[in-house]
Amino acid sequence: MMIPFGHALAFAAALFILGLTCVLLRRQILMILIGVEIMLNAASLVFVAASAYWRQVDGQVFVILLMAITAAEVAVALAMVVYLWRRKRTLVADEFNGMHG
Amino acid sequence: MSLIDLLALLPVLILAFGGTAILMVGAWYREPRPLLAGGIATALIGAVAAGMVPPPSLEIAGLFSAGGYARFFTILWALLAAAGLMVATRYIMEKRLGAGEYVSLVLYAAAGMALLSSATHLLGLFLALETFTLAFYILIASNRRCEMAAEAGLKYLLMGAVATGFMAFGIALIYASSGTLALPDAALRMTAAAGGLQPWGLLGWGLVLIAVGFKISLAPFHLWTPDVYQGAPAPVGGLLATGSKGAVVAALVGMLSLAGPVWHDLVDLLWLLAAVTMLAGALGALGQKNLKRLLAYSSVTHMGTLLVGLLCQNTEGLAATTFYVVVYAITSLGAFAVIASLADQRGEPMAFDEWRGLGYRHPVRSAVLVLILLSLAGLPGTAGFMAKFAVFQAALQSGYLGLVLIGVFASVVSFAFYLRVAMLLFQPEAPAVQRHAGTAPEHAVVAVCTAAVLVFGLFPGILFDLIGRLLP
Amino acid sequence: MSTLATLPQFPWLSLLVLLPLAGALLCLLHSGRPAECRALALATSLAVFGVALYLFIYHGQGDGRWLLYEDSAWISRYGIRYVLAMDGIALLMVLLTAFMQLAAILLAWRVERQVAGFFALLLLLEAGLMGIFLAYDLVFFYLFWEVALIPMFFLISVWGGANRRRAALKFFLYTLVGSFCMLVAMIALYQIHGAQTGVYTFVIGELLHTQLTAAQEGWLFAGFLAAFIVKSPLVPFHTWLTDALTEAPAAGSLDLTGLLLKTGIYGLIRLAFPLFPNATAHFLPILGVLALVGLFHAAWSAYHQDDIKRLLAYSSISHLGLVVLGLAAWQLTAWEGSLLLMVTHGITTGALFILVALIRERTATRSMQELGGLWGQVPCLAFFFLFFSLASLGLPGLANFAGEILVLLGTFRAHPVWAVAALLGVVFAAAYMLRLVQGVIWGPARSERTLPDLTLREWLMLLPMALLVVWLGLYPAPFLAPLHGTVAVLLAGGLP
Amino acid sequence: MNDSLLFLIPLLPLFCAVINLLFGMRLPRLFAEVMAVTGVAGAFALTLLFWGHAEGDGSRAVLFTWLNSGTVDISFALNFDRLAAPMTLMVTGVATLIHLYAVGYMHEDDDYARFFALLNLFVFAMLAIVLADNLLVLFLGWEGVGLCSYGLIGFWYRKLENAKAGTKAFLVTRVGDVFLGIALLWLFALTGTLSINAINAQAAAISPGVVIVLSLLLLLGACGKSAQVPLMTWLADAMAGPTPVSALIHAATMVTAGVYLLCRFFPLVSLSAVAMTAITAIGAVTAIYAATCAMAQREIKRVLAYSTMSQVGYMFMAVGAGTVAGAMFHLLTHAFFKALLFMAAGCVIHLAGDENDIFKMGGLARRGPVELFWAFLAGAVCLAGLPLTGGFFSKDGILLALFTHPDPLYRVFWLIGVVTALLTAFYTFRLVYLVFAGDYRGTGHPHALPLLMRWPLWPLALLGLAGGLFNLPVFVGGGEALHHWYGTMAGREVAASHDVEWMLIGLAAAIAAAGWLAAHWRYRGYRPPLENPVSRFLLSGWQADALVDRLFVRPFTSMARFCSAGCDRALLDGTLDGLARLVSSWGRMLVQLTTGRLTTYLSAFAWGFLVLLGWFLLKLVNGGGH
Amino acid sequence: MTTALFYILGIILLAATLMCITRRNPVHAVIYLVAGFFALALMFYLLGAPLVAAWEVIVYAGAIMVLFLFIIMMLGLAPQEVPEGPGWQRWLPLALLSASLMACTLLLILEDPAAGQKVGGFYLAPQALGEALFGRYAMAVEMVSFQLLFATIGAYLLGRPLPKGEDQ
Repeated sequence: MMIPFGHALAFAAALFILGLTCVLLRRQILMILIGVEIMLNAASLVFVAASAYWRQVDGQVFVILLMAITAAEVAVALAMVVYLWRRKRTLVADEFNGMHG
Repeated sequence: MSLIDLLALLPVLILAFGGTAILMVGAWYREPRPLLAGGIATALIGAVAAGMVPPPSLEIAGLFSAGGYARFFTILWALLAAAGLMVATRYIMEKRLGAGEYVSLVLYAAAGMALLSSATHLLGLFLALETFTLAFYILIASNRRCEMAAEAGLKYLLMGAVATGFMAFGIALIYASSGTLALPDAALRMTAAAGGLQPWGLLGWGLVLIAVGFKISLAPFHLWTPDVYQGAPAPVGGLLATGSKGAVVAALVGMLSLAGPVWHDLVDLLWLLAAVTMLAGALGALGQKNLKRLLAYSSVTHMGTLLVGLLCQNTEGLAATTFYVVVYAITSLGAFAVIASLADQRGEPMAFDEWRGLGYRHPVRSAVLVLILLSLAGLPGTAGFMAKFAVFQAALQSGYLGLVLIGVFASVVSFAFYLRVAMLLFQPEAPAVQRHAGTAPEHAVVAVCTAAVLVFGLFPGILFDLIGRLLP
Repeated sequence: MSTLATLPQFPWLSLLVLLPLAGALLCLLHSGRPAECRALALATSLAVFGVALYLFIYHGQGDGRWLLYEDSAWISRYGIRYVLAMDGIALLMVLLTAFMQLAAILLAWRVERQVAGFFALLLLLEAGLMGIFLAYDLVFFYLFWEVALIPMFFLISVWGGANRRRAALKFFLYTLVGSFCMLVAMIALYQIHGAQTGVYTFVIGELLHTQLTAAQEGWLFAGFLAAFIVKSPLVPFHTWLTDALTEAPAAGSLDLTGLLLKTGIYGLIRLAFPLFPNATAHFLPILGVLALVGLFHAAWSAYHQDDIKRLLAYSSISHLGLVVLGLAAWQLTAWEGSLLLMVTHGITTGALFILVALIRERTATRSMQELGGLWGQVPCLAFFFLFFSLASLGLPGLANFAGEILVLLGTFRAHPVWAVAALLGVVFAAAYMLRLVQGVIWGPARSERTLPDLTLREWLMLLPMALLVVWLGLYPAPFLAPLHGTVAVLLAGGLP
Repeated sequence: MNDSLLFLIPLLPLFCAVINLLFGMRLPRLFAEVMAVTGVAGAFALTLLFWGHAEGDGSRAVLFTWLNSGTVDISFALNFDRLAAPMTLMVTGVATLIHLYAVGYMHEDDDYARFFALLNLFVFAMLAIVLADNLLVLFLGWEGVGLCSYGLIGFWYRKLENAKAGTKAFLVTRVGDVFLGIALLWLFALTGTLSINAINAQAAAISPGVVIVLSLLLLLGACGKSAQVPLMTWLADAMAGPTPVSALIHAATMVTAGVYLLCRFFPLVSLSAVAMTAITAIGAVTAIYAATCAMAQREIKRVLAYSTMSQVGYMFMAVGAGTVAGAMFHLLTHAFFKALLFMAAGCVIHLAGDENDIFKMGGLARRGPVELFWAFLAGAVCLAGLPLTGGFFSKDGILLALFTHPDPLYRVFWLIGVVTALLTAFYTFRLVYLVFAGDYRGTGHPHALPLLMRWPLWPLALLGLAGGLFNLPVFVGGGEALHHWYGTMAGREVAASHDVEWMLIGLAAAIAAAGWLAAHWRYRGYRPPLENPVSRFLLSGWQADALVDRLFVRPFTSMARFCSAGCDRALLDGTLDGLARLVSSWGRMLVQLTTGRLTTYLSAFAWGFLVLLGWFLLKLVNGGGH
Repeated sequence: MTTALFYILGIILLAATLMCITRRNPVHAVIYLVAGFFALALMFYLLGAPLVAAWEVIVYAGAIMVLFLFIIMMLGLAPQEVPEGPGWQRWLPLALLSASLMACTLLLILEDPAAGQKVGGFYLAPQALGEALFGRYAMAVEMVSFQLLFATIGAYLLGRPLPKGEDQ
């Protein structure tokens, strides 16, 4: 397989934008988190493509570690989701607006 | 990972393993005092280790530096962690939080901050950043009895997650354009136009900047700051305001010193960010009626000013920024320590109404708070002034007159809101209710911060000389 | 300077700054015991006054060089040095500060609330003022310049009148804007000088010889001017003062009008003029016109006031207009007159503010509508009020006249029209001062109840001032003597 | 004898004033009274003692340096010369009598210490003017008399009108002082000295145009103190003060300061014909103006006040006509008889039960001690210029000088002088008739007249009537003693043929008689005052107060309102408040972004990213990727 | 052939993601995303990263997304009743963003010679990756392990049930 590097980046950029769209448009905390996952995967795609482009191992290493970190973060995030659900019985992000100004 | 690396990493290892050990002990032994004492001791030992044990190499595993600069910040954050724990003692005991978990998280965050300040590799940077951010996610929301804490935790977490997304994508782009994650190379290869992918790399730097901007709350990524400061308990807020921001700035300073020319392309963007940030913070604080929110906005202004120092691509600027970070960290911690020391069953005093006339009940701490606020504002004779002076000096030297003028305007506005609080404290009409008398550790932290504010204000040479020798 | 600097000498100047500072700290340490605080503050200010007097008597004569000079390293990274220097002008201001501070502390005797804080702030203010008058390094100067604001801010905002918070903030922010302009200009000058000579320093004496282009000089001068004009205050930058003076507690008003305002003019003399001679030359005509406008504007405004404190505030502005006019004339006699007038104005207006405070204590009002007939009720107080009012309106033989006539004589030589216009202002001064006197001490008594006349403490405040007013009016030579050399050197475009 | 002892003359009253001021109320009343009289009488005695010092070029005494700065070197210095000596003698002498009178007058007033202190201080200030060696010392006295008149006019301060009258006097005279001040500054700039003699010596070197302006400035300064047109409005109101004050300040001494000033600077002033004409014109206008006003006044002291203005006008005319001796002669005689008149008027008011209105008096010759009537009459005939009185000779000398002046314009002034003399005689006798003739029309109860209020009248009456002897013209057998005493300072030699002199003297006598007859015809029997527009106009002093009010006071107050309320409050404070509001409204707008809703915060990320991309695009398009 | 496959997979990825972010039912969204991640894993494989591809399936699709699913099920989240009616204010930045990012990408691809360089033909054996991970990057792995430890603690602290009587 041989594809221009730019095309891989274009896919990644599109994916990133989709993830960002999800973050911005959705109001439910879980969906916002899913949007973040999409963004992270876009980053992974760039890393892997660049790794291939530069013929290096570093990019792939970064992806592996990124996955692990994401896992850790998701664990905490989901625990937080459960905690919030218990408190307020809602996961709509904008409902948590006790402080402002 | 060789033995040399481990030795060089010793202070961080002490913090991380000490934290883990206290976590383990805490699982069986729930008495908070010894755990806290252990935590404080660990942090202090870490600081001592960083100061006393010379690193066998200047580099750790290609990811982090173990040079003087890194060590300096390691000491600073370790001390900060110790101070944070001292301030948190009463809070933990009164709220019956798990001391083991809390202590270990703080130590773990300190380790992360120390690593971040010494990162020389984008992977190290990313990991260290994630490390202490994760700890803060938990710490902020750790008081599960508090509605606001939960909200603050959620806001910080979601924003943080999105920032992580930006960060990862940005680093990926940098990597794509330069083919390396090691910092000097990553920056250098871009200017050398290796492969001509420079623009992607620039975009990557921009994205990293957004993520960093979130962490140190640059406008317009600062919106979470007041909410989180308000919601988070003061001991955590203190760490968040000082360590988490300071470490990121320290990392930026490190990166900048390693990655000189690439920032050249980002100058106008940084200029804009700095200007907007200074203004947004100062103006936002004007209408506040809550001290913690006010401190949040003030931190925004300060970060903008810091950015001005960073913009100056010379050692003057770097030294000024470093000085500023240290001073800001100390001062800010002092402010939060005062707030924490006044907390009682009714919670922390936050709304202005609760502060009105407090100077008549607690004159010493009120006076200290006034001093700290004035230092934040930049009154000559306090450390805050020397910091601002250094930054403005560097900025003028680099020709950023516009930024300096904006900074001056922001400073004037800042004086307005700091002084309003200062006045409030000594208004005679409605004497405030008695608050908590504070404990010895809290007083100690407040005293040390006050002393530092004065000493660094009157004799800044001590710190400047140190920084001058440490700068990479 | 070189010989003086090398000689080991007792650090008198540091003592002047540090004594009040130490007094302030001691006051804070005795915060629970008001009586001790009062005694401490009085003792401190007496000691400072003693030192100042000693310096006046034993070090007061000079040929325009520094009378005393202290220099040691401070922040070497930025070339900031700990330099305290005293010439004739500084000596006079130091003496005035020490003297007025005594009166202020006596005046503050009756403060009930947070006594320790009040006295500590007063002493801190004194330290700041001493620093302003003595510091000879730009950053060091700036330090005191700002530090002096803080105690005044708190004096107003905590112990002041009904609108105190607003007035305090206005006072602080207004002057702050000016100060920041000065700070930026200072740093710029530092860098220009450093780039030229390779010597990065903030010591004023070294910066005198910086080569500046016309544009640079203009901008930097403007920066310094911003600070000093606001502080002076020249019209139209004066509205902070009327509010601040009106709202400040008695001792605060005394210090504000007697001392703090002088710092602006002192700054002009000490920093702005010597550092930027060419820009100064261009600016002097504008300064003169501004001063005249201020003189008249303030005199008119004063005539319209009902609150006697506000009236006095305007009268201060008007008088300072004359002081600035003398400076703008750039003439030896006029300068010495201006400097003398600064001192005499400090004493006379200060005394009037004291009297207003005493009247307020007794009658609980400051409105001319509600006052009157005090001569019949408190004759001694009323006499002093009349006396200082007359001094203030420039009656020959009393203090202000000596300064005013020197200013006018000097100014007439350089700018006859200015002097003539300023003379007209003298009538205006009589108009508002006499209106004040008429409203306060003449006329029928407004209340039946008997008011207490002056107490011993109040006599102690007023009598020395009155004697000094007569002395300065009839024989100002001892106070002019230290000025001759210094002013001549300054006018020649240099500093020792 | 040491010249420095001359300082005792002014310092003695000053010392007594200070003592009275500080301790007067704590010591016995007698002490204060003795102190006050001693101060002035002592000065009088000293003047006599030092008389010899005035001969020749006079004596100069320096006490100590007052101001020294650069070229300025001004000392407290006295100059006791031939111009100053008689004036000093007159001031101290008349003042002594007035002080004695005042002791009697004030014997029921409790605030005597302040009164005597001010009185003494006043004498001191007047002496400072008279004896001043330099302009600054003169200025000290100049302002000093202003201050003392302020304090004395408003002495009964509980009535606000009195205090206001004092303020008015101070302010209006201060306007004159400004002109004097300008002259002072200018003279110093021109000559480098303030010494009066030195200035006079250098006067010829000053360019003529400048001399004119300087002389006019001095004239205006003199107008202020001497209550000449246009700065005359304060004098009539100044009668609010106690009568001894009126006698001292507004008859004998203070108002003459202006004349004295012009005489002092005669060598300078006389260099300019224009200035001399202006002085004469001012004097003439004032003389006739005040005389007309005096005809319609109803209060006894106001009549006298206007007559003072009128007589001082004569003195100005004399200076203008070039005869210093003539001016000083009239000054002296006028001082005697006017002090007499005021003091007698004080007695009259006492007798009338504190009634000022002459239309509510009448018949006082029989009501009171008869010598009072004679004393008053003595003053009146002097004022009216009946032949052989002091006033007659001095006034005649002035008219002669005017008549003989080479400039034809002076004939007009002479005519005015003659007409004024007629009016003077008329209103003087109007006063006499209304006060003393007929039946008592008032309701007040007479106060007893203490002895001290009565006998000081006699020396003055004597001096007034015989005052002519001081300077009796040659053609009636006199020696022109005063003229010779002044020597070179006497001004122009008035030369006229004896025929002209006799003609003028006859005219003067006829005019005085005519005035008397007119008054006799009109006021022999009591008639109520006229109520017509003309008399109202004259009563109000030609509406001068209203004019000043409209021209100066109202613009001043409205300017004050504009500056304070309009400029400071509305414009400057308004701008500042507006700025503050603007900034805080920006703050509010920014804070509104912090909605507390996560979606807002997240979209801030998006906006930031957008800016980044925009910047990036710009860079791409501009730099082609680099 | 594989080149075409790459583009097909890419389009599947984008389509699946688009479906994911527009689903109102979170369960559906997660399922779509899992599908997308499978496609992504294959793309990784094509780019010569077999181990990463495997991890993508195992960790991302297999663990993380399942965790999401688990939470959704556990909390019994119904499809959102409130229709997500984003106003134009929320669309505007997005539209602008997408447009400008795409513009950037296009510009780069068209203008930048480096972006036109081919990638592919690179294969990184899992062994090499493993050696890098536990060799040069051992320290990073350790850090991540700490991260996971503390994440566990955090999850425990936050996730355990609220104390009695304090859950509202």
